Amino acid sequence: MAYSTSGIAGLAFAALTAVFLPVLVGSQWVLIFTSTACFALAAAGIGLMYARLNMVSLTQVGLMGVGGWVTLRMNHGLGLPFEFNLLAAGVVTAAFGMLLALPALRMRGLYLALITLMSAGGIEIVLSTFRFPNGGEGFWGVMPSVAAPFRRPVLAIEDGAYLRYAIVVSTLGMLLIELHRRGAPGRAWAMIRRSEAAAMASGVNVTLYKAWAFALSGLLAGLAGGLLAGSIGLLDAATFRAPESIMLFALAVVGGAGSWPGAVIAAILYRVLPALFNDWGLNPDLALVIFGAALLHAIMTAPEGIAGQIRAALPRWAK
Amino acid sequence: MIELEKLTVKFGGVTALDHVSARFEKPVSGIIGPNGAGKTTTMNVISGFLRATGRVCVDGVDLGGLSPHRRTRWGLRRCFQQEQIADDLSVADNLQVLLDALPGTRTEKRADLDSALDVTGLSARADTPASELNTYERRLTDLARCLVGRPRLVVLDEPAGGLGPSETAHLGDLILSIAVLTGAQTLVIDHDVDLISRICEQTLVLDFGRRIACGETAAVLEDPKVRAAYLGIAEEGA
Amino acid sequence: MLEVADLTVRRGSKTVVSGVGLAAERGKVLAVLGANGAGKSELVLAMAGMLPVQSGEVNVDGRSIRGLAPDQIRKAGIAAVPEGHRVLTQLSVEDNLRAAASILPAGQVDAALSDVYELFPELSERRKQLAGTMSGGQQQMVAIGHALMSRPSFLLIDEMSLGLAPLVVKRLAATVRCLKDKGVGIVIVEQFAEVALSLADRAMVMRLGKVAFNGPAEQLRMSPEALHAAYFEGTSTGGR
Amino acid sequence: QDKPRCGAGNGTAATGAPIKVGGIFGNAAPGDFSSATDAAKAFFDCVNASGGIHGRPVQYMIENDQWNPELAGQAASKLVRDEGVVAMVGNASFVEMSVNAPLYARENIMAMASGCAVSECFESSSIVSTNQGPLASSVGAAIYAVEELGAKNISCIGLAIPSVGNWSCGAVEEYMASKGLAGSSVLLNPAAPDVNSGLLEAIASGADTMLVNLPAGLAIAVLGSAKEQDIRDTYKWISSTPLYDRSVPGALGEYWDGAMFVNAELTPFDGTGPDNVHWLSVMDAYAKAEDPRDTFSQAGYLSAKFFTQMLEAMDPGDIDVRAKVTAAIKAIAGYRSDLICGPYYVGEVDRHMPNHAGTMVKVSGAGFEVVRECYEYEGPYFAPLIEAEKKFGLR
Amino acid sequence: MPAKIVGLFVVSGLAVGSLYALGGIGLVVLYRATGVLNLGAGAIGAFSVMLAWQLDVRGWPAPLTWLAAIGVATGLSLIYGRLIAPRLAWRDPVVKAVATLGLALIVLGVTAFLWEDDVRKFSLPTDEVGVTILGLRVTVTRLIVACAAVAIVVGISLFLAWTRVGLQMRSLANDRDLSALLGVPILRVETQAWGIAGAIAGFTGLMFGDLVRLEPTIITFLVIPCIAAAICGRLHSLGLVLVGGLSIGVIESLMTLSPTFKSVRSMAPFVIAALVLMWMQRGRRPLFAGDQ
Ligand SMILES: Nc1ncnc2c1ncn2[C@@H]1O[C@H](COP(=O)(O)OP(=O)(O)OP(=O)(O)O)[C@@H](O)[C@H]1O
Ligand SMILES: Nc1ncnc2c1ncn2[C@@H]1O[C@H](COP(=O)(O)OP(=O)(O)OP(=O)(O)O)[C@@H](O)[C@H]1O
Ligand SMILES: [Mg+2]
Ligand SMILES: [Mg+2]
Repeated sequence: MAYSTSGIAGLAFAALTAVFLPVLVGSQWVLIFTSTACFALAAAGIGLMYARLNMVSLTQVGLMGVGGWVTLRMNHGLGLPFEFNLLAAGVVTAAFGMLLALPALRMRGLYLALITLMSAGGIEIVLSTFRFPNGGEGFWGVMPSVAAPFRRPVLAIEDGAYLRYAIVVSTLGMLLIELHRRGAPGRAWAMIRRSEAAAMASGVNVTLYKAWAFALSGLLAGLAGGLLAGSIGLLDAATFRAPESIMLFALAVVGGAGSWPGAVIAAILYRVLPALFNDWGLNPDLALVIFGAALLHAIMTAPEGIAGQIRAALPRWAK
Repeated sequence: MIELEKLTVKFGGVTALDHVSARFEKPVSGIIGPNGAGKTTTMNVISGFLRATGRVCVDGVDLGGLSPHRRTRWGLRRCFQQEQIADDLSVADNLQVLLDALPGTRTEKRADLDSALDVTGLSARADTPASELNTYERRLTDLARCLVGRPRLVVLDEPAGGLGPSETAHLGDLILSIAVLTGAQTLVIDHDVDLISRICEQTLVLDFGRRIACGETAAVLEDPKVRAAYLGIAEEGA
Repeated sequence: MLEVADLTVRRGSKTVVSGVGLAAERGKVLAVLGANGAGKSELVLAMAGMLPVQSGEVNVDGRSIRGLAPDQIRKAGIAAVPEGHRVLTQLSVEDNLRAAASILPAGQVDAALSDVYELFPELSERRKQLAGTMSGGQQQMVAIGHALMSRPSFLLIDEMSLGLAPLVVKRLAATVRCLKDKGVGIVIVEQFAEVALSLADRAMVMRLGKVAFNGPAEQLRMSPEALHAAYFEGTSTGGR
Repeated sequence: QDKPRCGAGNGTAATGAPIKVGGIFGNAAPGDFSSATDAAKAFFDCVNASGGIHGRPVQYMIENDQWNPELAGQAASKLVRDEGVVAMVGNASFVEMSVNAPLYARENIMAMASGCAVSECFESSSIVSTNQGPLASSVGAAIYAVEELGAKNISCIGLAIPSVGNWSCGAVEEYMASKGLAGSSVLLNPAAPDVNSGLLEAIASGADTMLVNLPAGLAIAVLGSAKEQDIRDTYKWISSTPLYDRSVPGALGEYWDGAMFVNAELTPFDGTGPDNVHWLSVMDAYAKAEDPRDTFSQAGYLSAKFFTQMLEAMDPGDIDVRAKVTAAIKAIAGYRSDLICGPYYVGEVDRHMPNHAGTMVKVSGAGFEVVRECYEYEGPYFAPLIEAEKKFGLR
Repeated sequence: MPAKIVGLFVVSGLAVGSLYALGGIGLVVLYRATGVLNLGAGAIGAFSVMLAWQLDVRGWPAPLTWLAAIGVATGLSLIYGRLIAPRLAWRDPVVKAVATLGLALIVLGVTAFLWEDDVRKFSLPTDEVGVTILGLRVTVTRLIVACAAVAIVVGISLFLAWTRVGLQMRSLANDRDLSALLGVPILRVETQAWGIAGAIAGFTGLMFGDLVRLEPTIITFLVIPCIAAAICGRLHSLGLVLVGGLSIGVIESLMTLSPTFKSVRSMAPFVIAALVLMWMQRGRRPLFAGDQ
């Protein structure tokens, strides 16, 4: 497999952040960056579907909720180690994403986006009605008192170590995307993006490969949700509302879909920027205005996303 | 041998194909007809993109139940009226997509791909992103895709559309070589009568979804019905 | 008079039309020829206001139309048929044609419509069909119909005969002659020299974005060698 | 100019090394709980201006969780870990407590909250609040309806959130059952446009009394729907504290005048007790004019006041030692104020709800009228609390 | 279940459903005319109803406050339509839709900043008058919503189908570039479309503010269930949007009767929209790039 400059830069970036971030910033920012790593992974899933297949998922944050739910459910229900719970979250969410894909397979463009938005709306209602398991009895596992303890990975009990852990998992997730992109699925996706008819005429099983993209993106969302659950120890339905999914998609476009810097930028805009606003004591309503304006500005002026602009500014890095 | 048996396709009230039957035995055959006669529709039926009543048999195999991508795996190749190559893949990867879906070892596929690029003269452009190709190179890439993976039947929809005379001539030679190189039978739709009469031994003529003639190309083109409906030289015959 | 002077168009980092000049007169047909990738389509799009122009001038009867929005250019009397039979896929054939008559006074639309239907009876049979479901050639007819609907003084047609049956090409050729007689200035952009040259008064050949030949169509019609020299020079695979 | 004085200070502004105290509130659309921390801040400013605690000023740092659990966790991390505050005071949020309770327990820090709204807040060993929350307030309203209005069957219309609606309406049902009466719950999704079918569901339950246990906006929508149906006189109408707000009578309109009974978690905000008067004067002197003077504001003031009182009683040398402060907070017992009906205490227990007695008011004209003075709530939920109070010698 | 109770729930559901329908119709009108699905419509409505409330508190005569609200909504919509939408015109429909989230955030942020969280109520004189249908009292305001929904459906459908500007709007929504080439006066037509859509958004905001509740966040994000109604009409048929919205309302309301489903009845719009989409797409074959 050929090594690209951007790939090496990505690994270097991941290594540097994993090594230095936890020692350089305070514990508040360790948590912020952990969230950022989780959302970067989820945004990478959005970017994968959008850049490779022109398919829009407006339910990615909702799917993170599903992953988080599974992680918490497993954590409180069974005594298994974190890695196992995380993997289960990924797999279940991937299956869930695939299920979503079934009605969506015949759709494109706005319709597809809207059906995913509808599922985001549905997930929001279910999560806010039944809440996340916190160690209670029964299937939903909700009890009124303070949540039972969450078992983080043995290697990453401390917040700093957990940040490193999240960065590593996110990097692995992005490598998984890259692996797909360079192989047969990547070629099949490119063909489907050109036209489904042409893809079929090329012998590509369009249904399978589209469902596969949904599943892969779901897997990443599930992992991201599981990681997020581990960061806080519990989750709240408010994090996974449908508008958040739209927002993460918008930021994935602004960041630059289809490249790792794009996903990282999206997550930074999504989590670090508001945290900064909050830190500066900016009125949250005004922060919303600035955020909305920045979103519009970026969508208008950076068609390739901010990552694309950076790439253009650094010609040496191209490809 | 390609056998079309009583193909009928309806879109709402419009009958795009009306009990069309034909049998193509020559290595390269053509389908011509006025605009909207149902040529593309016929091709869509053969390649499985449209459901029709009737039967499509190739070399004795009934393709009826197969979905388009299975037909491709079986050995059917098609080019669309507007070329459909993926801009974000290189020329070689545009061919590789097809091979990905087929059985075979890596080295076999590589050899297959190289020879297809060689025949079409695209070897030098193998690693060029398709977005940088010009119209003709895009056509050639599309055609090269029909050469890989042991095709049995190749169907081309207006392959010479938008090409200049010399390009058309070159393309005609390439089409003729398909049968020689791969043993596949080829069906060509085009409005360029010169091209059709040069490369197709046999031709089917459609009009308003009905077969109006079928047979030796030269003979068909002399048929007064064809001349009237297609070439617009009715006055001489009448 | 539609005049283009020293027109340069870039796409990304590539100059696709460089320093091209042409003049189309009312009642005359100009054929623009050239191999694949010569920049003919870009020239047409730029004249129609669909592509930004880097430098140069486009004038109609001495008035500059460079930089105007496409609908303004159409208002100035220039109708372009872009390559690739583009139609309003979700609208019926009739709505397609009516939409294209936006600049006509409401009273003249029906007359224009019946002119187009007369030229393309195929369309008249399918007024209610969605344009996106038409066959390739039928869409090309709609696209040409679009341009005719606005009763232009200058008509630019890119790849006029693409995908059309010989019968229809003949009909179109007759229409072009008729329009020419009515005083419309026509620019036909073609790969395929034969039809265009048979109609044209003047011809221009483009190669790699530049003008390689400009003169009476006669000259090329008479001497295939001259045509070949201007046109097919280079490789048969077209590109660079 | 005679500004109010707070704490035991000597009247000159405090100068020593600051005592770091944290507070987290939630403010983002659609709700703003910042009045609790605003009041606590006003009180601490007053303390600092009045001489501080043992001569040292309080450095009160507040963070907004914007109803986002991640932000809540980050805010707590910043205050507790990075800033090293000795205690949290005045917290008011829907999410902060559930997220941070484990952290507070791990870091051995106490949160003297003022705006608890979810069950986790009351059922934690390291959080204690001056307000009552939806459970106590709803039960309080139900008790009033049963005892004074003759309610036999109460339908509790709550939020479809397990730790809020199910929890609090569940306690109302339990209370009704304990009295041999009927009770049921109707749960509404917070964002649902359709409150009418919720109301119809409550009607279909056969209730004679409607207990509106919702945030004010949603509650007003439900009551608007009831007005549309003109069913004011068919049922008895009671509500938990959210409707005890100065803007509510105006928003409800004349229709509900005299027909809506609301439970107040603290004593009425226009009361004449010394603490109530002092609260208002501190707010006037140290808070912004537009900061609301509402129940949460009272609760924030009260938490800050009790915290100050507790620190003043501590050995000055121990004030910077978080464990000592935590121990001292846990030792609080029997603090009193006219803002709350009962004694305030903390104790080493794993649920805290010192405030479980309230007042009942009725919408009257443009304001409220007290219909029942301080009364203590009863019911199965409060039994263990009363048990604990006996142990602490408070009864 | 006694028929009377079911009747109550059906009428109540129709009342809510007409709100979904009204919201959905507003979205579809703009979509059909410009190809933009405006997620900011709710926020614009929220701002305008807050403004109407504020002016009412200031003592303005009621009809003037309504006019001001609708006028401001039209203005906001026009600002976006003139300044921002054209610069995104060449992007995917999805990106255009998502960009309007930026509009929603800006307008919501400003609204929330100007009107701090407080208890408010907006009411119209028509709230006081009502008729009883199947045992449920229905105020005239609700009847106005239903009638307005029908009137807009009929009016806009006729407008799009029969007028020149209507045709130009449809052509624009289908392919903006080509329309420009064909001589459709893009800016003028788009301005008209955004203006009409803004006025509808303002009216919808007033109705939501009265009948749902006067909370900007709630009104802003009601746009999502309204999209469900829009989907039922394939973002195209206004009549079906109306039917879809009403059906969603009724089904959601009737779900209250089931102990199992009542807690998740708010899912009704999403589930129904997904089912409708699936049904619409049944047996559909993949097409070429660019086809919707
Ligand atoms: N989805 C559809 N709905 C209605 N009519 C259709 C549809 N698809 C095709 N048709 C009609 O079927 C007829 C046959 O179309 P087809 O594309 O096969 O023509 P063609 O012979 O390929 O013509 P051309 O040479 O112009 O490409 C045309 O009249 C066309 O309008
Ligand atoms: N979007 C684009 N970005 C960059 N280059 C482009 C783009 N579109 C076209 N080109 C290049 O511009 C050049 C001129 O193309 P154009 O389509 O005008 O040629 P043409 O003479 O019309 O040829 P054809 O007969 O194939 O239509 C070609 O080399 C083409 O590769
Ligand atoms: Mg065809
Ligand atoms: Mg061209």
